Amino acid sequence: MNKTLPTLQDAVAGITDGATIMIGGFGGSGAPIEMVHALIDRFLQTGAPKNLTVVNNNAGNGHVGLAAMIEQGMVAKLICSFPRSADPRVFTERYLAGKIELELVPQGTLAERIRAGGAGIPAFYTPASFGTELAEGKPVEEFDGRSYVRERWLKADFALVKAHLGDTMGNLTFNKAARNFNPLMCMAATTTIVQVSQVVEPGTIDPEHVVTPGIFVQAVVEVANPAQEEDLNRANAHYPEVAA
Amino acid sequence: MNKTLPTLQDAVAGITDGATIMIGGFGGSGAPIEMVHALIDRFLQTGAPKNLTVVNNNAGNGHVGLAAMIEQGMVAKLICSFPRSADPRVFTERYLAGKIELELVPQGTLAERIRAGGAGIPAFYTPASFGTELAEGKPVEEFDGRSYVRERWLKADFALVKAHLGDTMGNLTFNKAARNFNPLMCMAATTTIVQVSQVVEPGTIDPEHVVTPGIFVQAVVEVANPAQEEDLNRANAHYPEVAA
Amino acid sequence: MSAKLSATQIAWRAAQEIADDAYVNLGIGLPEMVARFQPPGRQAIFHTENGILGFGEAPPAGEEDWDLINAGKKAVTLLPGTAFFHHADSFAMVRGGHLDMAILGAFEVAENGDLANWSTGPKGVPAVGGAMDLVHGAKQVVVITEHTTKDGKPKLVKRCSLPLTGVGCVTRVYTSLAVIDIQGGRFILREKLAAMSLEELQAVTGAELGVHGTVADLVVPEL
Amino acid sequence: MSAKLSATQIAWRAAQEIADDAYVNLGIGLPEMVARFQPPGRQAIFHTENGILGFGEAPPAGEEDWDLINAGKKAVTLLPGTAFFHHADSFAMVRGGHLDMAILGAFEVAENGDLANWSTGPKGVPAVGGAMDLVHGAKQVVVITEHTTKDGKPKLVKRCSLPLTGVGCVTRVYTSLAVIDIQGGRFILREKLAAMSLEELQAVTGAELGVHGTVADLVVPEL
Repeated sequence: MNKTLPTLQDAVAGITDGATIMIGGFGGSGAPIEMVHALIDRFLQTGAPKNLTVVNNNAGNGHVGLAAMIEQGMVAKLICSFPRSADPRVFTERYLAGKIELELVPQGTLAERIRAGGAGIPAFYTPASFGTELAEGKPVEEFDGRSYVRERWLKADFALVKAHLGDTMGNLTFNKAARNFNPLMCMAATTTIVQVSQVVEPGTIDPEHVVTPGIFVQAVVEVANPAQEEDLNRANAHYPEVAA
Repeated sequence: MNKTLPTLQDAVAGITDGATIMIGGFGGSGAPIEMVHALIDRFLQTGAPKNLTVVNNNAGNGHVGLAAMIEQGMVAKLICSFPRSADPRVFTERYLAGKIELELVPQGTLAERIRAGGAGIPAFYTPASFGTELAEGKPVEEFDGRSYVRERWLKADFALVKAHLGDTMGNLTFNKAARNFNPLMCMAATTTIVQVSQVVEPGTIDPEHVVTPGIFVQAVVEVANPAQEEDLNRANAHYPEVAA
Repeated sequence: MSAKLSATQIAWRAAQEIADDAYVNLGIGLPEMVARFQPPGRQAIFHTENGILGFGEAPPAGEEDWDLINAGKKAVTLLPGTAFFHHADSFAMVRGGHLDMAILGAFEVAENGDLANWSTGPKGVPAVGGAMDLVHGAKQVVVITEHTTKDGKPKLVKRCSLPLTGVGCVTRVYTSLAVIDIQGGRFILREKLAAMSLEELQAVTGAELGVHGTVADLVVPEL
Repeated sequence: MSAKLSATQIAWRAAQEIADDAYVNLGIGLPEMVARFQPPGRQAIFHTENGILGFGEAPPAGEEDWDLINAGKKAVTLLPGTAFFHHADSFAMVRGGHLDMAILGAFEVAENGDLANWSTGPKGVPAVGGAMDLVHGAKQVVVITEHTTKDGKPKLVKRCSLPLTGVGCVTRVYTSLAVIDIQGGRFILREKLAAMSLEELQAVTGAELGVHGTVADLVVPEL
């Protein structure tokens, strides 16, 4: 078994127009920026993929990563909890102009919906959003005297995930709080593609320390020294690069 | 912060008559035998606790651990998935005599109900048991053309759990497949009491390798060389010891 | 070859259908045996409900680690790439459709795909384990079983008489006499022992055996 | 002392109520400041939605690790006993009632405990984050806020006019002028600035301030 792919181009080659894509990360931490940029490259060269639905906690920051994808017009709909950041202008402008759809989901509900998608739980009840406008149209039920809102699972065609170590069987570890949504998204997508800082042989990761078992991963690609979105934004980077 | 207790007697001192107790383990692996035996000691000395509801995957094996608790008549009801073992006679005889109540739950549903209890999810839908007698009386609903059964969370007053390392803040690791239900039960009980093979200082366990964060743990007690139920049963052990 | 396959031979036959790199859960008992008979060059990754993916075969007697066991509580070993996880993650793999195949035993299998394998009725102690989750989770649910009960009654039936494990979940059955698919609510015979006529096989089967195209000989080595 | 507490002073006051060893989530912005002002000898364990329990304060500028951040995307540090976990486990801690306290900001708090802190209405971009989970999970939900808006309107009101974050969830409010409990659908005044009369405070509060027993002086150091 060898799930590794040689290049980022190979990793994103199968993503189709209209797909639902989960993109890992919380802000920049755990965001697979290089893979997202490879997807932008493909779009600029071929016009595909476009009309995407993206699931992410946020809506991008500055002009790199997810923000750059939105800026290129690849994203038709965003499912997220917090479309604000230090520099959210790319999303904000398109949203206020009616050019991108937003489904706002409380953060814990977003995480649980993704886990439910991965765990074969089609619906669950949560107290979050009860009595608020984010619960409008959703079934409500009382259990033990408290009211709860019913939420549906969330699945995706693809998950683009950033991990730390990945072995050739797809077993993964993550770096600190860059874990966040990444292990959940691995579970919830038909095809999970992971950029790792280092590909290692099976057995290198202690079986006790595997965070995402390989069964949830379809492809692994090495990006040896991944950029941090925060550093790119502090340097006022744009993707693709713009003339100064 | 120091959650350690000096003795097993201290660890089980607060468990009350009629309590619901989750006991970790899958068969003998991960079963907190020494803590269960301390609870039996207390019952033999004081007559309490009795009339307990126990949640465990199984129903004990031989005459040690959970089987010994059942043999002493401490358990009024068992919630489990698989009340069979190499030597299930203690449970079987009491069950067939109508002396112990059984709630049989599919294993994945049992795990998910416990996780739901810990995660504040009062109910969820699962395909497991649909169309079977274990779904009788439970709400059924169709999602995306498939039928699912609604299941409720499972919580407990106490969880008795076995871990490998535990720091004084309650952060835990487990040993191999002895992990099983233990991390879930830590989440789902009001009071989680953990026997660990070794108590260590905070910082000893790499934050990346913590399986159960301390927030889910109320008390930690060291049992340096815990017995394996399988070894005890191969030696035909009884608890308390019986004259040969 | 004797008049029917041994349990070991049934396990061997089922093992030939497991793809290389497939994620597979083997039920307690007879299905556990399947792991031994993977064809050369193929290596499935075995899952056990109690929280291991990618374990290896049993250790020599005396070298067991009782914290390293399978769902049948038998000792197993580590392989490179093994992972441990808790029960909720384990059943997320099952229920979430991540397993390619589950191989289960059966009391009865019906032509509509219903499976009964957990309870012989109100007498005795019921025990379900993970079977009700496995039948709804794995991409392919396969049964291996004797073709008939010890007293000669069909285990492949029109409708199950015993309490169900799952509804319409089984797609293939490997028995001591035949290999049978379940399609469109019918048994479709794929392979049978050469020494047995279709009529003889039908006589010990509780529902009609359809035939689509050729029926191959069920050929299994002596084991 | 000036006519009202500074944001820092509100944070200081709230910090005095955090018990030693308490598990606490601090909302983005002003609540994050609370961590600095724990009384000597007390050490709460701070939780952040993005998967850290037990982190320490900000590192010096230039020493940030951008994979070690809090929910406000600010860099934090490790302490002995820190643990990392994924978002579903993080919100299991929140929703499952494992946190002792959540400290949140507010646009409006109503006397029935309703909180509005995520949306100022249909204009602009809505952003909710983890607030709707936190208000239903933590054992105690506390708000820290200016007593009035920038243009002098009450933030403590009879009923919220802005979209709700949660229904009947807030039990205590620390403002720039007072400390107020919410009990039985009413504001109960516990502390107020000594320089302010009850009538003056009532005049800038949008619902009746009940008094049970004595009202203490709200005393906060210069910071």
